[in-house]
Formats: sequence, C-alpha cells, structure tokens
Amino acid sequence: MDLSYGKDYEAFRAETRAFLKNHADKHPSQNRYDGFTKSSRAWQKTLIAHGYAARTIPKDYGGFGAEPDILKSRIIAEEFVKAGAPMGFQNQGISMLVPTLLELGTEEQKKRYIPPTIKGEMVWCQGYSEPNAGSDLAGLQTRGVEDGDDFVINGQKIWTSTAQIADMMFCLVRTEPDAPKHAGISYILIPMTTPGLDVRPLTTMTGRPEFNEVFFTDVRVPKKNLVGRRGEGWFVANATLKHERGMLGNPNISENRLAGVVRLMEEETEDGARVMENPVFRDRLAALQGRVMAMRYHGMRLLTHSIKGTDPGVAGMIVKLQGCELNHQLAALAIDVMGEMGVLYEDSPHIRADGSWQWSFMYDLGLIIGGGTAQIQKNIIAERGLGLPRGDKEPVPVRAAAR
Amino acid sequence: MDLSYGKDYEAFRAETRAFLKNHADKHPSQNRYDGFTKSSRAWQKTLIAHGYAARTIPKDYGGFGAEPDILKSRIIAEEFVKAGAPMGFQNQGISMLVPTLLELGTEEQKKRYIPPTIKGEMVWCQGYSEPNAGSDLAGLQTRGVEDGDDFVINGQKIWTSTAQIADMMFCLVRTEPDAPKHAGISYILIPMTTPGLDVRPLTTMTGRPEFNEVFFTDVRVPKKNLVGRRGEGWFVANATLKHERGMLGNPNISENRLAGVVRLMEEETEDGARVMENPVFRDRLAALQGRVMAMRYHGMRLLTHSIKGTDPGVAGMIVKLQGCELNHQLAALAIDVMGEMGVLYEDSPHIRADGSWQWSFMYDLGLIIGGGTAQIQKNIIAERGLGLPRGDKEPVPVRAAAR
Amino acid sequence: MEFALSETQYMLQESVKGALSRRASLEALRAMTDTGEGRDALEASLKELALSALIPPEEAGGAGLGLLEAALVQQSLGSHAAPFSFAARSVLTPLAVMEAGTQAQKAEWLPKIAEGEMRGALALSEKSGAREDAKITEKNGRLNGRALFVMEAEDATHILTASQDGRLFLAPKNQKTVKIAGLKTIDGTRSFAECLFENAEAEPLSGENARGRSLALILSAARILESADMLGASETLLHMAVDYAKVRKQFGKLIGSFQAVKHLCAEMVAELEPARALLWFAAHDFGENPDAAPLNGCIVKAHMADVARMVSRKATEVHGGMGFAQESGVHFFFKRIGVSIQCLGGPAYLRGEAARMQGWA
Amino acid sequence: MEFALSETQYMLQESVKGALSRRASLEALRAMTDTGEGRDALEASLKELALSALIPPEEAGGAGLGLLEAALVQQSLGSHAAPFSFAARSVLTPLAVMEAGTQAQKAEWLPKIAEGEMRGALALSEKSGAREDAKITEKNGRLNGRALFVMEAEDATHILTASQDGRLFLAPKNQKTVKIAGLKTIDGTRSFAECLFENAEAEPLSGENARGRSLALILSAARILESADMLGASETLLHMAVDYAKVRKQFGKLIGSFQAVKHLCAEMVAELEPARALLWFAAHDFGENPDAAPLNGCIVKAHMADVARMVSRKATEVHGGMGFAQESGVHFFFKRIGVSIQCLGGPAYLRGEAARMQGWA
Repeated sequence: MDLSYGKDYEAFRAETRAFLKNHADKHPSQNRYDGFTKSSRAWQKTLIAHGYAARTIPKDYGGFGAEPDILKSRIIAEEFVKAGAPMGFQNQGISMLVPTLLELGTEEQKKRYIPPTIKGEMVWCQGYSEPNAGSDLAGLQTRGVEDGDDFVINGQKIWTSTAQIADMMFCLVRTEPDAPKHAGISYILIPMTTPGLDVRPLTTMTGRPEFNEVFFTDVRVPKKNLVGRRGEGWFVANATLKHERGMLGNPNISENRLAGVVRLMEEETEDGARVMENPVFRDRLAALQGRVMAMRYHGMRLLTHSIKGTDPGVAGMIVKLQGCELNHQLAALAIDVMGEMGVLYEDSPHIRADGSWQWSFMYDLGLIIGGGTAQIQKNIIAERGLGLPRGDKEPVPVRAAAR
Repeated sequence: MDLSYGKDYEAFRAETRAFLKNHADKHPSQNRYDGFTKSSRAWQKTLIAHGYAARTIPKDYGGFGAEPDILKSRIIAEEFVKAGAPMGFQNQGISMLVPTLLELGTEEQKKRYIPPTIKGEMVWCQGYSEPNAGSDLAGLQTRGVEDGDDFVINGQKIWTSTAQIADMMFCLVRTEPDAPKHAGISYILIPMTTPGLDVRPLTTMTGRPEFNEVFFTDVRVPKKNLVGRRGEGWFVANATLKHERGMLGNPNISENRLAGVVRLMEEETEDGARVMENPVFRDRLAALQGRVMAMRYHGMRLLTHSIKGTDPGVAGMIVKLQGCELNHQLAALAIDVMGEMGVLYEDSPHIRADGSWQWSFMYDLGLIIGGGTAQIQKNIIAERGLGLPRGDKEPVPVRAAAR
Repeated sequence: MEFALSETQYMLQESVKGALSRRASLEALRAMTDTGEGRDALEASLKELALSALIPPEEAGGAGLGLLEAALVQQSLGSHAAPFSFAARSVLTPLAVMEAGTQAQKAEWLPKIAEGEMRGALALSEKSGAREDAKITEKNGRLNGRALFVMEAEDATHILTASQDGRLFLAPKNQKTVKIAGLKTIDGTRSFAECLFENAEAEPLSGENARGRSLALILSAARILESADMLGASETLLHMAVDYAKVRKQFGKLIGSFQAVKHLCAEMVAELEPARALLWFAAHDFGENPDAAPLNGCIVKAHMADVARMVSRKATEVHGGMGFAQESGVHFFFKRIGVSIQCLGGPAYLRGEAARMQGWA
Repeated sequence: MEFALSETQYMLQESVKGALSRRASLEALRAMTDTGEGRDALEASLKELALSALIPPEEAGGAGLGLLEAALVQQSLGSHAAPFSFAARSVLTPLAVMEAGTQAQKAEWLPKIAEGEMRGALALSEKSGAREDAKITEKNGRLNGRALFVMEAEDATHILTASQDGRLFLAPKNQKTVKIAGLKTIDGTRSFAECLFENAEAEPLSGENARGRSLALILSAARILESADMLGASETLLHMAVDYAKVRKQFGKLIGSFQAVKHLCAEMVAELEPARALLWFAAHDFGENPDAAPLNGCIVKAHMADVARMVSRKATEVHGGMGFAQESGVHFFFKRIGVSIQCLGGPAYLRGEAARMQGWA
C-alpha cells in the first residue's frame, strides 16, 4: 500500500508543473471549452508537441509516440486541473474512434483520420443508439444496402451528441438483415455532409438540446469507409467501448461537487442562519462525504489494477452505477440546501452558480439512464460480476456510455 | 367524507363500552394472551354470548349469528384496545379454517369442527409451505396416496406456527402427482395426534422457536377429512386466503409503535441530553409519522370500500408491503435511538422494553419475507394492480401470509 | 363513517379533468409553454367551471365549498401540469378574507373574488424559511421589504402577504410602490416573481377573528394545495410510465414484463395510494379541526414531497432515454414537482416545524 | 503508487481465514455459541498465528505491523463471526501503550501483550455518546464510575479506559474494586460487559506523547476495526446470498435468474467494494497521518454501518424464509453487524462528530 507516486513520477510531475507555469498565459480559458476554436486548436498543438495530449498515439499519425503510462496520464490530469489549464481534447473521436482505428483500421484509414482528429480539425459523433434500440442496442434497424462500391443507408439514430458540429460519424448499420441479431452489423465512417443526412436537435429535460437525432435517407457511403469486416461491426464497437470505460463516474467530479456543497452550505442562509448550522443537512452532507471518499479510494484501487494489468473483477463494473448516482445525490442535496432558490433556472435573478446544480441534477439522471440504465448495469454486475444465471430473454447487452 | 361513525354506531359503541366496564375485572390479562388457558376460554365464551366474538358465525355452529358489519367489528376492536381487554381469539383456525368450512365444508365438517374451534377447544395450524415451496407455493411436494378409505401422506411442511400445541392441521397435499401444477392438490384436515406425524421446532433469527417443521411418514387420514373436492385444494386454499387479508399491515400496530418511539426519544439520553433534542432523529421520527398517518387513512379508505362492498383496486394490494416495511423502519429507528442499549437482548441488565424493539426489528423482517416476499408482493401489485404483462416463468403465486 | 370522495366531489374533479383533457393535452401544454398559444382557450374553458367561485360563500355568489374540493381541483391541475392560477387566487385569498377579514372586507372582496375581478397573488414564502433578506415589515399602514417566490403574481390584482408580526395584508398590485420582477424556475408551467414593497399601501385583514392563527392556517392550506398538485403530477407520471411499459419493447419483450420495471411501477403506486389518503384527510380535516391544520399541512407536504421526488425519479427511469427527452412530456411533471417540493418549505424544514409544533423540539 | 494489499498482507489474511475455515465453520460456530464446545480449539488454532504479537514492535517480541494488517485480521474474524477476542486485546491495548505509555510502561507491557499474558478489555463506550450515567472519573490515582459496553472483558487481565478529562488508564481487572457483569446482546459471538469501578487502582498511561490525541486515536482505531468486522460479515452475507441464489429453485428456475434477486445482489456488491477501499485507506492512513485518523474513523464507520445494515437486510431477503431461520446461519452475521453498527457510536453520532471535527458544526 503506497499512496505516493515515487521519485521518478514526482520528477515527471515537476516537469509537468514547469510546463504549465511556462504556459500559464498561453492557453484559452477552461470555461465551456469545446476544442473547436482557433486558440484551442493551437493549444492542442502545443500539448501534443510536449506530450500532454495524444501522448500514446504513434508519431506516424501525428501523436507524441510515448509508451502508455497510466500514472503519468493521471499526473497530467491532476496538474492540469490544479493549474486550471484545459486538458487536451477529450471527445468521442479521440477517446473512442482513434483507439479503434489503431486496433482495427486500415493503414489508409489511420493516416487519413487520426491526424486531423487529434488536432481537433475533424470532429466525430457516434451513431449507435436508435429509437427502438436503446437498452437493446443490438436491435438496431438502420440499414445499409450494398450498391456497387457503396452502401446506401436508410434509418435513424438518436442521442447523437455533437452531431450538429461533427464532420464525421462512426456508425453502426445493419448490412445483413437476415443474419442473427449480433451478426450482420457493420461499423461505417460517414461524412456528415453526405446528401440525405439530416440532423435535428433533441431537447432534453434540462431544456437544452444536449443531443440530436440523425435521419438517413439514401445516404451513400463508399465501402472503403468500413472499419473491420462487413458484419463484424458489433465486435468493432466492443473494441471501441472498452476504451470508453472510466469516462463516467470520475471520482474527481464527485469531490469537486462535495466541496461545492460545503461552500454552498456555508453561504446559503435560511431565516438568517447558515444552512451549515442545520444538523439535518450536516448529517446528509457527512453521509455523502463517506460515499465520495469510498469512490475516491475505489478509483485508486482500480487505477492500481490498470497499472498492473490485472483484472479488478466485479469491482471494475460498479463505477458507473455508483458514481452517477452519487453525483445525482450531491446535486439533490445542493438543491435542497438552496430551497426555493434551488429551483431557479436559466437567467433568473437570484440564481446560484448559473443553475448548474439543477442542470446537473437533471443531466445526471440522464446519465443514470443513458449508456445502459441503472437496471441494465445491475444485470451486468449480477451476471458477469457475480455469476448469477442469465434469465431467459433478458440478455445483457453491450452498451455505449455517454454518446 | 365523514370520519365519524354516526348515531347508530355510536350507540353500539356505548353498549360495547358498558359491557367492557361491567366486565373490567372478569377477563384475563392481555399480555402474552394465547387463548389456550381456562380463563381465556371462559372469557371467549362470555364474548360469544354477547356478540363480541364469533359474531357472524351462525348459531347452529356455536356462534352469535349476527349479520356481518365491518364498522361494528371495528368499534369492537377499538374499544377493546382502549379498555385493555383481550379480544376474542384470533388464530388461524378462527380466521382461516372456519370461514373456509362455512363456504366449502360439508354439514358434518361444520358441525364437528366449528364449535370447538371458536371456543378455543380445538387449535389449528396451517400446513401450506414446504422447504421447496416457499414463494412458489404451488410447487409443494408432500404427497397423499389413496389407500382404501384413507390418504397416506408423506412429506414435510415448514413455517408451521402453533404446530407444537395444535390439535389439527389444515393442510395442502398433492394427491394427483401427474396433474398440472395447480391441479392435483387437495385440502385435508389432519389430527396432529395421527401416528407418523412429527413436529420439530424451528428457531428463527430472533432466537425463539417461532415456527415448526412438521414431518409426515405414512400419516393415514380418512378421506372424509377432505374439504372441497379432491384435486381442488388450491382453490379451497384461495378461499381461505382471502379471509386472511388484512391480518398483516394493521395500522394500529404502526401507530402504537410510533407512540412508543416518541416516548423512547423523550426518555433515552446520550451524553446526558434527551435523544429528542437531536434534530437528526427528530427528522427521522417526523418522516415516519407522515408514513404512519398515510397508512392510517389508507386503512380508513379500504375500510370504506369494505363497508360499501366496492373493489379498492390496486390500493387494496399494497398494505402488506408498506405496512410491514413501516413497522420495520419504526423498530430500526427505536434501536438507533437507544444506540448500544438497543442491541441488548433476552435478560440482559439495562435492557429496554424486554428487548421487544429488537425482537420486532427481526420478526418484521421475517414478515416482510414471509407470506410472499416483498419481491413477490411487488410482482402482484404490478401485474394484478397495474396490468403489466406477466413475464415468462415468473408467475404470481397465490401466497399464504403469516402461517 | 365514509372515507371516500362524495359523488359531487368526484364529479367536480372529473369536470376539471375533462376541461383540461380538451385544453391542456401534452401538445397543448407544449404550445402554451413555448409560445403562450392556447392559454386563452384554457382560461376560457376553466372559467366556465367558475373555479374562482368555489370557496366564497353562497351569499357572496360562491359555492361555499371547502379545502378538500379545492385540493381536488389543484390535483387535477397538477395532473395536467396546467398553466393556470388557482391556489393563491381562488383559494388562499378568499380563505384569508373569510378567516381574518372584517365584515366590510368580506362584503367587499368575496363577491369580487367569486367573479374573478379580484385576483390575489401569494407572497408568504419568507414564512417558510426566509432566503436572503426577504421580509415584509409594516409601519403606519405601509409595507416595506422584499418577498421572494411570490406565487401567481402574473395577472393578479392584489398581493396577499404578511408582516413580520404575522398579520395578513392585501396590497393592491398596481401601485408604483410595488415592484414585481419575474423569477424563472425549471418549471415553465407556473409563474413566480419577486416583489419589492417600497412604502406600499396595503389593507390589513383585521376582522375580529384575525389572529396569529390566520397566517398559520393560510400557510397550511397553501401546503395542502401544493401537496395536491404533486399528487396529481405524480399520478400522471405513474400512468405515463405504466402505459409506456405496456407498449415499449426491448430484447423482443415489452419492458413491463421485466421484473425491474414492474418493481419500479409497484414502488410508485405503493407510495402514492397512502399519500392520497393522507392528502384527503388533511384537506378534509382543515375545515373540521383548524387547530390541527398547521401540523397536518407540514406533515402532508413533507411526506408528499418525498413520494413525489421518488415517483419523478422512477417514472423517468421506466421511460429510459425517452424520459430524459422533452418529447415524452415527462419533464413537465418532473420539474413541476421539483418546484413544489421546495415551495413553502422543503421536507426538512417542514419536519422541523412539525417537531416544534408537537413540542418535540 | 500502489493501492492494493501487499503479498504479505494478503497471506496474513489468508492464513487467518484458513484457520477460521477449519475451526469456525458455521457448524463449529453453532456449537461454540450454543455450548462453548470448540472454543478452545479455535483459540489454540489462532494462537499458532501469534495474533497477539501483531502490533507490538520487534524489540518487544512482536511483528510491529500496523492497523491495516490488524484490520485485515478483524475482517477475517468478522467474515466467520468468530467468537475470538482480538481488537481490544491485541490491537487497541498495545496501540494505547505505544502511543501514550512511558518507556517503562512500554518495556513492561508490550512483551506481555505480545505473549498474550496481558490481555486488555476496552471500556470507552462512554466516549461515543454516554448512555445512562456511564462515566469514569479519576481522583488520587483511583478510578470511579461505570462503563457500559466494555468489549472483550471475558478472560481479560486489564481494562483500558479513559477518565473524564481524556487520559488513558490501564486498570487491573482482578481487584475487588472492579465489578464486572455480563451484558447480553443479540450477538452471541462476542462478549460485552458493564464494569463498575469503586475506587479502583489503575495505572495512567503517562508517557511524553500522552495527550488528548491518544484517546482520539484509540477510538479511531477501534472504529476502524469495527468497520473491518462489518466488512467481513457483510462479505460473507453477500457470498451466502449469491451461493443460495445459484442453487435455490422456485417456479422451476434458479432464483438467481430473477431480476429482482439479481438486483439485490448487485446492489450489495456495488456498495461493498467501494466501502472496502475506504476501509483500506482509513486503516493504512492511520499510521501515516495520525492527525486525520479521528475524522477518518468516524467517516469509515458511519459509512460501513449504512452499507452493512443494507447488506444484512438484502442478503436475508435473498434467502427468503431460510434467511429468517437460524438453520441458514444468516442470523450470526445479521446480528453481529447489528451490534457493530451501534458500538462506539452509531452512524448519526459519528456523522455529528465528523461535522464537528471539520468545523461544520
């Protein structure tokens, strides 16, 4: 048991800090940082050059070409957060598509797509979910019919974030309708400018168009845009999904939120008394603190497994379920602490923190549902983690997380 | 909406009070009143004579012969509780077997069994559950094979309360092993003195032998002890079960417990301060008070349906689930209020209320599980109450409540 | 003994629901909250039911009904998330006048309330845990100070408020010394505002029955009505979830056949039905036993808030992703409940009050 | 960076579990709690592992290990609900001597503790919310007063306690001025007693490091050990439930194939795994960062108590009626957890303490 990082890593940390100090005035602001501006692309370029972004992507494809090192990645994340500097781009293209191409793409696909993607010059969206393929992702019905050198695609995707600004979509399409459910799906890269492709915003409970629906009417895509073999898209997608692991349930989010609730309880008053003086709220706060700490050290345990390359077993399967719920509960406490001021929204007078607690409370519920509902997560934990028998016709699907 | 009982009923209440006043020194103590003593039988006889027990049982079978009147029954219950006088016998013979015989028994069976049962001279136990037939009661395997004028019974029953003192058992036995699951079961009355019948106490979590196991080895019972027709026992048992409704989840129990917790919080101290001064416990108490009140008025709503003979729909299906859970939560709060003193048990020094809070906490969990687990209750509510579709092979069983 | 709605009460509720089904369907609600279109038709349709005359006595041209009837109407409004002012305007204002007004005030205001000419907003949120510097003081018959979370101020003619010492006042809204600014909440179906009194004229409700109790009674009635609204919204969510579970398929099966979905639905109904009975009791008992009303108001609203929050969570989960999309309409009820939970005291505040009222604290 | 048990730590835990599997199976446990039969064999078997020498430093003949190792042992004991005194005797007493004793006291007691000749009981429950009139005062080197819920007094030679002003004392148990009476709890696997000091002799632990902090540290270690015991008992309950769900059939199917049963099991493990990490951290950090130990002790025990109560409920439910029958053995763990939850402060008390320590209250 050693919670320190050791001398070599502390040297790397010092190096990172020095870089950040030298570049303190050279990066764009972290707020609403979406990576698609001139200044953010310039910052990304600097980061790649110094090995703080696209760190393990081979130099041939525009990356820094370092060996994977989880602790160094974590140190980078820790120091960037401390310095308030924006990290390298984190989007579905970089976190999901690029690793998939590295593993299963053709040389041509790698050369063509990876460099602009990691520079932020090519933006991707994910075309997995459909209106009738939610928890049951493999039930997807968007069809691609072979026609000469192309596939002609018809159907609909939903829950497609960033579709409105994306250049490309990586998409699951049923190309062999008569094959068994999990076979007959292909993984295809589709330019968003292809005629017949229509993006419509999807407004959620939060009141914001967080996602899109994408409609396909005779969308023609060349066959060379297939990743992996035709009919093996389900397995290509699984390769993608494993890279997505850990994007949700990040304990840092919970820790920041906990600190935010503490500040809120110090500041907010009820009948002139600070809410922190209310023992009932203090009790809820302390209970959530216990949960946050448990998730923090649980995360360190999983990190250790990653470093060692060992399998954490069932412990590795619970992060999404517990982490999303915890964040939701922290937001719920914040709202209750604010009372009536906690339901203000948008540009209302008296609003606290731009309404972000309310937004989180609702968005977190979306996260609890999305990427495999809490119910599906529990099935997975019970069946894969604890070895309980599968029920008839209640299969555990492979699911995308945030989309 | 009228929460009063009306003039006629208040007259009946006055009459009841007068009876209780006149008999204040003529009844046995209410504590650990099990109805099987000389004095309790004498009291039962008095109650029947005045119409406060066996009230609606026809005079031909030793009852009082009144028309059913739910409000009068309720007034009797209210006034007896207020006066601290023991009610008429409430046991499985009276609440389950007697109504079944009245509906489906032969004239000979009625004449033979009802009079001694209501007098407390014949004690019954229920032989339904088996080790492999719990939630799935219809899966029972105790077999009765026809032999001349008898059935010869082999098998095992479990969760049989009062078996150790019972004279008779009403029992479900599989008499046609090749018939479909729910057919082929017969409802048979078995004298507990029959050779081959062996009763062994079953100790529960509470540390007390609350139940028994009953073993049958070539137990020979005459065919005339069949109630209803052979193979129709499942439907006879259903007739029994409907009479059992409302035995669990009695809101009076919750109200008494709530009052008990309030007293406890006034009395118990922590570091010299009354627990009632602790806002965290007050908050829990007030939350449970809301639940207790909701169940009280829910009970009045169901009572109104009973009086009118109308169907309460799904509202009638939730009492066991909610009531047992509420009682369990009240006991949990009481234990937390007492802290370390709350886990004392049996004859320990410093123990509070004879350890009854701990006993309740554990026994209530048994009630939550017994008579159809909370999970089975929820299936019933969803399928029968809300019309959700049955899952394959997850049938909703007919279940016995307390046994 | 009859703990059930009477035929008349049932019919009243049905008639309100009927009008709302015609004028406040999900589609209509979307239009009303997006563009305001359809609001006039809804107002007109409900005007036919003369809801403003529900509470005032017959001699004032009203129906003289009680808080249970009002709660049934509010429950119907909640069940459609209807953008319609009722609680402050048609229940709490007349109740305040009837409880605390002089004979002259009753004679003046009750007929106007029944007619819908006089429409009160409610500015009492600072009496349930004041936030920031919210408070109203009275000096020489003039009001000063700030009220947050004023309910139904839109289109009101008066503001019903209370001074620091607990006396009730009716302040005309249309005076320069009263400044009103809208507050935007997550709930687009009801209006809230903040109200600044700068030496504003106001009429004290100073009848012979006016006492500290009057304020407590109005707060209790307001909490019971919020509870009724939450009950209605929760019922709709339950029904939407059950209906969805009966048609939505995943893995080749109706999702309602999965035990996890069944249990979510069962847990909702198992909490809602007893909560309904508690609401009936509190609303009925309000008229019968005013001494118990303040405590009942706290208990019923704290409990209903817990139940409604649970239902809004679980109903959304049953809907899966669709519950999170505005397309399903779930969000209207989810957010309306979210506001009701905090309005006039969140659960922890109300349980604290309940403890105090029972001498526990 | 390595947040994992070392090979040695893992082997220590396995060796304890191995001894317990042989000597404290469910059947053996039944015999030990019913008649006492088998206790000697268990004692002997664990004596081979020299658990009493775990904490004392090498110069005192001990292994000089830390609280994490001790917690792993206690977790194993909890996982078998083993009727064996370890926490007070072999961890808290030596820690108290090492933390607060003089050089002479260390030299005298630590070797005897390591040998098992000196066996301390813990009388500190009145420092976690005193019940009734429990308190210990010191005057002229003599102790007076009453301690409730003294742990491991059976077979102890000394009682470790603290005076009102927070100084630690070791009182020999075998003196006329110390009266001990057993307390019976729901948990038949551990012994509790009340202890009356009537002008009893006691030795103050008065080394140069003796401070108010010493008491806080011992309390923290005690709470971390209780948490470890709950973790072990909860793990066993989870495993029993999962195993049962894999063999028990109802409706012609394994009950583990029903979604409701799956979800009960998933909910247990989803809470238990992070709680395990929290326990590892608190136990490890105890030696690294004593300033944080008092807070960590409160947080870990409050959290573990919530988790363990949930697990004991759900594991029993998975077992159905069998969970309620003593035959299944579920009750041993259910009740051991029930006692641990309350011991040395229930969740609400500990969260109150945690708030105070962080300056929130």
